[in-house]
Amino acid sequence: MPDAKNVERAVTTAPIALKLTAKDFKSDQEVRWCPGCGDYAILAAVQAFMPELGIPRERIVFVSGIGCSSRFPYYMDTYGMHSIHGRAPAIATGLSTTRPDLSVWVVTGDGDALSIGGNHLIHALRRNVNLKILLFNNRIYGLTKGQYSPTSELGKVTKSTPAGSADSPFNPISLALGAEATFVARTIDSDRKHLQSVLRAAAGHRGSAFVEIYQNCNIFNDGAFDALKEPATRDDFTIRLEHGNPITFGRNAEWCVIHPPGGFGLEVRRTAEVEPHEIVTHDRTVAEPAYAFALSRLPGEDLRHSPIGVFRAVDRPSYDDLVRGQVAAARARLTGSPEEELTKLLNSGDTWTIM
Amino acid sequence: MPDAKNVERAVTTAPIALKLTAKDFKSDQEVRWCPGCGDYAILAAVQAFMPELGIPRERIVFVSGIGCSSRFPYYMDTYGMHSIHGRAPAIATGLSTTRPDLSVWVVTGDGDALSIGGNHLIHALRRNVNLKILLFNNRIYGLTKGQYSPTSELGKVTKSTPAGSADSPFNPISLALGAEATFVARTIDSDRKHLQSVLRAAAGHRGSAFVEIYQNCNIFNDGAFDALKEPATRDDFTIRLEHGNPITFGRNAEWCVIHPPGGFGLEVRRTAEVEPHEIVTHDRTVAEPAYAFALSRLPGEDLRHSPIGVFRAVDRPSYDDLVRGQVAAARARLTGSPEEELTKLLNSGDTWTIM
Amino acid sequence: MTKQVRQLDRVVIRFAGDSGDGMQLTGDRFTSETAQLGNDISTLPNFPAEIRAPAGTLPGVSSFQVHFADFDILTPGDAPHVLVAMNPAALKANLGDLPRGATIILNTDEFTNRNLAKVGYAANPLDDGSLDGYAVHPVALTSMTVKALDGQAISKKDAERAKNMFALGLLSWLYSRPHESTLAFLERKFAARPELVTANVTAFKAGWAFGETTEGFAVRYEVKPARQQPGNYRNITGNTALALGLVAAGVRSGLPVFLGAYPITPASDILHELSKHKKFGVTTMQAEDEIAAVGATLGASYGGALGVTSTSGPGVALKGETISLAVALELPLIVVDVQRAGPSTGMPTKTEQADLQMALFGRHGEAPVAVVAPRSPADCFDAAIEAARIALTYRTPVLLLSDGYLANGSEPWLLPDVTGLPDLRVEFASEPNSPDGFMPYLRDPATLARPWAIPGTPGLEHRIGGLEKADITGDISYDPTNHDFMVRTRAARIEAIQVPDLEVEDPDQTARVLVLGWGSTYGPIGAACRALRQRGLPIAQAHLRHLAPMPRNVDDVLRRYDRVVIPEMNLGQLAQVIRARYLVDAIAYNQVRGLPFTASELEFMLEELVKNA
Amino acid sequence: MTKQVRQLDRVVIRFAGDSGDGMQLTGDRFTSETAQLGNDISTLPNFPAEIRAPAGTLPGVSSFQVHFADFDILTPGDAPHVLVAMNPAALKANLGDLPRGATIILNTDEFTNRNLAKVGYAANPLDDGSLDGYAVHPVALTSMTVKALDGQAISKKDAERAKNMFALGLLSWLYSRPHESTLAFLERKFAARPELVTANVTAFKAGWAFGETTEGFAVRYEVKPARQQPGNYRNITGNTALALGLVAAGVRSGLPVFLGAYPITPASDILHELSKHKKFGVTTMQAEDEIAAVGATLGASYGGALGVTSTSGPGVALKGETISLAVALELPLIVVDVQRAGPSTGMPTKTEQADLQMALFGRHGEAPVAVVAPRSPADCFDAAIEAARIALTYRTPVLLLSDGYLANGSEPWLLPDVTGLPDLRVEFASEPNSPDGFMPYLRDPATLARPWAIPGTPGLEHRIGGLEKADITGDISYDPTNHDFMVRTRAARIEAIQVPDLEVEDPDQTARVLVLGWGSTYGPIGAACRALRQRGLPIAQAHLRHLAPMPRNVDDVLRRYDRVVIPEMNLGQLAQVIRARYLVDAIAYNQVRGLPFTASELEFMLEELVKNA
Ligand SMILES: Cc1ncc(C[n+]2csc(CCOP(=O)(O)OP(=O)(O)O)c2C)c(N)n1
Ligand SMILES: Cc1ncc(C[n+]2csc(CCOP(=O)(O)OP(=O)(O)O)c2C)c(N)n1
Ligand code: SF4
Ligand code: SF4
Ligand SMILES: [Mg+2]
Ligand SMILES: [Mg+2]
Repeated sequence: MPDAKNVERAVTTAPIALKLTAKDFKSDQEVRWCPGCGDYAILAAVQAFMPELGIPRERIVFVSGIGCSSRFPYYMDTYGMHSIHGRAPAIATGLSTTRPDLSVWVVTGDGDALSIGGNHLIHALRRNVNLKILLFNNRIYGLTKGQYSPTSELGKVTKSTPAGSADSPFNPISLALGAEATFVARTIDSDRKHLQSVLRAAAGHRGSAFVEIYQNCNIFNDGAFDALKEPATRDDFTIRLEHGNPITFGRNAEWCVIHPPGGFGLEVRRTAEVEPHEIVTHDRTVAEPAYAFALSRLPGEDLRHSPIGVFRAVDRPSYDDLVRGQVAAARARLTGSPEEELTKLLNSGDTWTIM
Repeated sequence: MPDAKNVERAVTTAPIALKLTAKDFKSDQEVRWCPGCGDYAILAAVQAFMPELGIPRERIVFVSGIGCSSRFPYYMDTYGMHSIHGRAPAIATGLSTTRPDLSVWVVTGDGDALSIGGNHLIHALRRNVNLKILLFNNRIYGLTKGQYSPTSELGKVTKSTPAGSADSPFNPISLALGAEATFVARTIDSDRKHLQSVLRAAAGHRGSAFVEIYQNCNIFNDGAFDALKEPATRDDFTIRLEHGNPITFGRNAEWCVIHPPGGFGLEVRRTAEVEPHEIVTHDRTVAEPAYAFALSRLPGEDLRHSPIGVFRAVDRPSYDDLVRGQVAAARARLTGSPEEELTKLLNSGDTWTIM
Repeated sequence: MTKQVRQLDRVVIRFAGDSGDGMQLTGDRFTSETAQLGNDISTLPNFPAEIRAPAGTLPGVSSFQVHFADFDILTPGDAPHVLVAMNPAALKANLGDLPRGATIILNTDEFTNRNLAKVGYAANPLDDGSLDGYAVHPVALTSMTVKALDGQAISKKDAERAKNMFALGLLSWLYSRPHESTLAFLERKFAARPELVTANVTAFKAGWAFGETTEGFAVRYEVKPARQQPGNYRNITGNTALALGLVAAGVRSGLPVFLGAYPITPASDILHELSKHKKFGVTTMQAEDEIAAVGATLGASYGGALGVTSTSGPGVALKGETISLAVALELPLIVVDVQRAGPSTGMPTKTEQADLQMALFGRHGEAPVAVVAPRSPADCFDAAIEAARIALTYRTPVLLLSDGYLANGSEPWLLPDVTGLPDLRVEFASEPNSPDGFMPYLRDPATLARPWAIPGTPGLEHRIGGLEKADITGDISYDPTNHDFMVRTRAARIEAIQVPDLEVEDPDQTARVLVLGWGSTYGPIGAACRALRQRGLPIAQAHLRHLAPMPRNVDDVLRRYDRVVIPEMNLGQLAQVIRARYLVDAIAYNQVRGLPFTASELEFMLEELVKNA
Repeated sequence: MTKQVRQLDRVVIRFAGDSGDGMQLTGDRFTSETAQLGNDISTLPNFPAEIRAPAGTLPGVSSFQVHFADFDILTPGDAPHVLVAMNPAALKANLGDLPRGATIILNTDEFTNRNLAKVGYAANPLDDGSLDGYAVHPVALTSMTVKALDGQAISKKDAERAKNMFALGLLSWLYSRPHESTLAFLERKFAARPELVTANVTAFKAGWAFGETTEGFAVRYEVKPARQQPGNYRNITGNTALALGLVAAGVRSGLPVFLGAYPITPASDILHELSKHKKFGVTTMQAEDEIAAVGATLGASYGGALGVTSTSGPGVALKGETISLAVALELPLIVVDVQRAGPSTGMPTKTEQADLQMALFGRHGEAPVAVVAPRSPADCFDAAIEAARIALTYRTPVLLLSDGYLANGSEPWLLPDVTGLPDLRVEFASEPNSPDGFMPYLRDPATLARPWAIPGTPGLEHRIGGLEKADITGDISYDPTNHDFMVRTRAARIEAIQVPDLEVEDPDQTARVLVLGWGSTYGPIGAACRALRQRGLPIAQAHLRHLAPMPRNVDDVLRRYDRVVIPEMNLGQLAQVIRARYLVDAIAYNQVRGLPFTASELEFMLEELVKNA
């Protein structure tokens, strides 16, 4: 729709030689997370990644909901909207559908995206709208000071659940896959390089890219992801998915993932104990989401065997592309000026004339 | 919570010898669906099934949202609430949590459950609340006269999408599995025996039982499931899942489902071309949801290879049982009368006395 | 046989039958023929909530009322002069509305024992004398249609279904309607099945011929064209007019239109209609729910589209939180509420005006918005453009309050000259507006609107959100004085909207009683006032298009009259606002029946007031 | 050294520091010590929206104000007599509120160049004379604390953190507070880490000793106990009182309490508090959103529980559609709205009264509910019980409007005798109520309530829903007359609720001006009225607990006075209702600053009115 004359007048569409740096993406607002919050690392990683996009700042929009994580847009010197709790995917859908020239990013939290915003999230994924959705999962409600969230483990003792929570958590990756997501990935706040590699893949995906970022809330849920960060456990607990490579992990690749014949799903084995060809070679383009789904079920409650990286990245027409295609096709049939066509439209059907 | 004196006074809890028939479940309200609507068949099947529950009518509650399907409660001579669009799972959760003596059923449509009510549905499944959720999927909005729904096929031409819909549908079974559902099944309006077998399994499940019922809307989406009903295609298109049996189908079991080694997910093959041991034996109790998920991906857009029956039925503590357990444990610690305990509570903390 | 022709000045006909009998179509066609003739018209469809209630039952009755006259009329008529009843249910459901002496045309084929029993008729009303006092015409519509189609290559079912065209032919003859357009219409409608064209045309002609030949109809009527403003006309429903108004607003603003909507009766047709007009750059999105619909719309507005979300009361209730965000963001947003009878699901196919207070006050915090209401089906076009003007000029949410009666009712519409429609062009911000850079909350002093700086504009990168913002900079602010200022500024912004003065119709300037209304009550109030004036009783009428802000002269107008009465299809919602604002002891006259007021009941009520004033 | 002891009648102290400095705890403890002494107290916490804003910044400042007196007080005080400022940010953020002559106790250790620069102090206010005119006490709180803990087995960080206890010790000494309860509290709080008990106790004692020995503090103060009603007291915040009121309502009704809630500031603590009281049969559910929360609650009500949902404005905006369903279903439902500054996200930690109109009118259709508001923190207990009484007796949704000021503010609460609390028992329907069977909408003629027939009751199986229902039978009905009747009956049901008359405080009966208020403005209005009366200016005060229905005598009360003024923390929402209903030219006096009114500004405003009346 950017062809409306007015929009054009305000918006540059000519590509510009860009020489942007991370600093260009820092807004003048003081960052206000708790000292030590994982959000800082994510912010820094995103700001440093942005120049890679090669998109001028004015064509980038961050839309967020409400939560600590959702303060993110204020700190990015791009366009941004800090909207209301849970609704960012819906708002971003309207923006993305009408403005193909923009790069639209959603920043959300586990409560924002999966509790109040669950419906908008799954519908955005189903529609495959051109959005990059970054879900900062700290497995807790930060902003409202520490209630459990839909990703908190069963039995979690929080302010609202002094006797322990009674509901099993969502697995955000499984949920996204169940909702027909075309791009699904996971990364960690503390691993900037990995985080950026995932952002890169997400940015390159046409359609909805869903990225779960494990984020430490050092105030209300400190250490939630330590098992994936501590040297003692890190290597044995984290599975780094790499497209085209066999899935092995551990300091010396002593673990691997296989697809046991006759079994259901995927399993972790000692590399030494299986034939090399049995090891699953990671392919994020597998059409069948059952593969990525099986991957998503690998981790146990202690996070042991958590895959990170891109689980799935497949092509499917995006909602906004299709919708704009329909509009464009209809507009191509426009013969006169809009005013003339409008006159025709108003005068269509059974009309009569009074002299 | 049924121990509150007042509740007890009104409610019978003693088991009664029941001699109920389908007729006992017919209310005095005139049924008002379009002649030929699949809802009639479902209603009749449910009414005929109810006596099997062995539960007196007053302990059965049907809660629905809004839609043609959601008129269901009016026709059942049980307790019932025709609530608002999409919210039945939430309402039923509150009821089920406070009233373990009731058998609570949710009736919903594809729009009601998956469009406006998507969030409540996935959260009810995640929580595993004791609810039987019957989703009448006609892949269309009936009551509002024929707009597409989240289960309508891509490109669907309807009143709201004259150029064809631009969003890929949900697969309700996949979505439910992605949302951690413990019981997931599918059945068809026209197959009363099968429908009742699924209801039976659902009723026997402790926790949320999610049942998708393919339902024909002969006015706005006639024949949507004909491929599973017409003699010409029926047998080759429908996979009847039977716990403990190898998955074969076709008039002469000429088709089967295998789990190809090295492949991702499940595939359909000619029975004659595979070794019998390669054929997957259906096990609804597999802990790993990846199996049921893979099953859910078998059908193509033309419904070819649609499994019906119970995909998954596993045990997991239900939210309401856990919550009631917490309340009961706390009540057990109650030493005095409620009034005495309340006095203690009010007088706790730093108090002082003015003479 | 030449029949006598009698002149009438106005006629009200109600077509009633089973949902499957095609009464809406029949009524539509009759209306169209009538419009061609130049009569003034007003229509009122009435259909069941069920998609297809069981055939032959009372809840399954569907009807269509059309009022046409040789003068300018304002309502679809209080009581039908003619009832066409296709079955016993239709008779039973509608008889109560008929005045004695009215004409009843009955399809005798359907008056079987079984059908009579279905609706609780102990005896056949054709025989038991209960219809004495009406001019009853028993006609074997079904069997005559089937006979007329004998030999044609169609099924019995299709033949029987053509009976509505037989009835239409008969009525068209009876009221001397031109029938060319109907024949053309049938060609178009059944283009894919030529055998049905033939069948329906045959049935229509058979009905016409039946009227001409039978002795039962001795008199034929004529209603002369009304003296109407010259120009091109078409008959239009409120929902269609509203949708076209939005298309026009898109054209006149040069902005893409984005409609985010979730289907709901009686608003869905706005979504349906707009989804046909993609060539005007209109994008429609059926969202997952009403919250997503308004959210996506707000996102589109943020991006520079003319954002519209359409729904009915339950949907507006869900959108409140997001509308409140739009108030804070100060972005254009049109929220269309096609009101229906509430509370809760209420009576979805019935009309009501009970969402006014929700529109004005139904959000948390001080979250003022503009509120606009159309007064007639065709007026929905202008009201939509007016809503767009306010939203775009003042960067504010606007609630546009239509209702079920306007939505489905129709009237002739004098087609506007497109180039004469308001110019709605807006300027997006394109460069910094202060020496310190871009200030997203630095306002235009005339409109108090903030700049609309859409993403994509270089150099104006900024962040907005729902937290309280500092004046001018738009930065987050918890400063008490700033908050107080911003709350008052948002209220002032709405009050500052320029709206035309309230017009009063008080021909002799002698009235002491003023009837004040808003929305769809315009027709019946107007008709009642005319009737009173014709009887020499002076009365003044004023009708509010703008509920927020109110026109500046309302206070003056109210004080000119001894008594102010406000008829509403609610429990007095406008009356509450008027009383609070102007401390005028306005009388609330309320009916909440899911139906428009009838002119006669208003006339009766007003007469008392005028006489006692 | 014996210090001079001076008697004061009241003191207002504000503790201010960084969010990490433990100011809320310090204030709480000081309050508790003060309460023990029998002073009357009122407190006002004030914390940033951020969880932990960057240390040392203005947005990171957290404060706690306590007002205590030897007489009965109504507000936390307009301006502090004493400011304890733990860092430059705390000084800068609060100095504006101090009257000249006030005492300032500063933590000099934090007045480093870096910290000064952080908040934009060009020069050190300790040196530049800008604090002349205040009684400044520079104290090296951090380093003295660390020195006092020298040798203890704790980290430097923990030692530094104990500085708030040093400050508390100093202040406790200064105002002669009993400190046993604080020492006991520290034992409890740090039970798991005995080294911290020792450290904090040492710090507290060091602060006390510092006061006693240092020359800087020459005078020590005493505030005598207030003359209060005899009985047991505790200090309580509004949120805790409200939660306990709901527990009490559960006990007194014999019903299980179900709270469905989604966390939101400033309402979350109600969920937190109630989740601790499972032993009373209280079930709490953190739902996926506010709609699910009210939905689950309505489901629980349907099943026979006392259903409560608690939230703030944005949450109520989302619940409207379900509340409208509850209106149609006529089931008991309590909706607690702890109001905060809006619109949209607004200023979540700040108070406001701008949700009144939403509570009254914020739903589609005519959907009337009862509305109740507490007037002080402790009064939240009684208001919750009153809301339960209305909900249970009249089978209706009740909106209970608290606000952020009441929620977090505290005051001494005279503990009620449990057996004297209202008897809230209800009778569920247990058998058919008519010869034709069970009629779910056959009403009790006294209350207009319909029977509450909960699932599980044999023989009463029935269906309810959001479609319009026929009177008596509850069957779906589209009958126009029935709808009109039901709409009016639902309105009448609310109007029929028995509520106590509005009480007027007009000691000499000579006042000509009435101040009418509702909710948390009670304190400042009351304090202002008292001050005026003390100065011989007569004024009447009335405070509405029931906003819907209004007490029957409101009209009478209003007409007794020449002028009625309504101060509100909104733009005049109650004023609008009063003007519309009673046609009284009530003056709206409004401030929307996210803060309670100060008594002095109200006194000033009222003085003008009284003098000109
Ligand atoms: C409608 C509404 N309901 C509730 C809230 C309160 N609220 C704000 S953020 C939040 C949850 C935050 O959790 P999450 O999304 O996980 O973000 P985090 O703070 O952990 O980054 C809640 C409940 C709100 N702002 N609006
Ligand atoms: C809040 C709200 N939005 C929209 C509607 C209108 N509405 C009623 S039913 C329905 C969808 C029905 O579709 P589905 O759930 O598939 O049920 P079906 O009629 O097909 O059985 C809609 C959109 C409503 N009643 N309430
Ligand atoms: S509360 Fe947790 S998530 Fe929020 S800013 Fe602090 S550390 Fe980060
Ligand atoms: S519209 Fe479709 S779903 Fe609804 S009652 Fe008719 S046939 Fe059934
Ligand atoms: Mg979180
Ligand atoms: Mg459907």
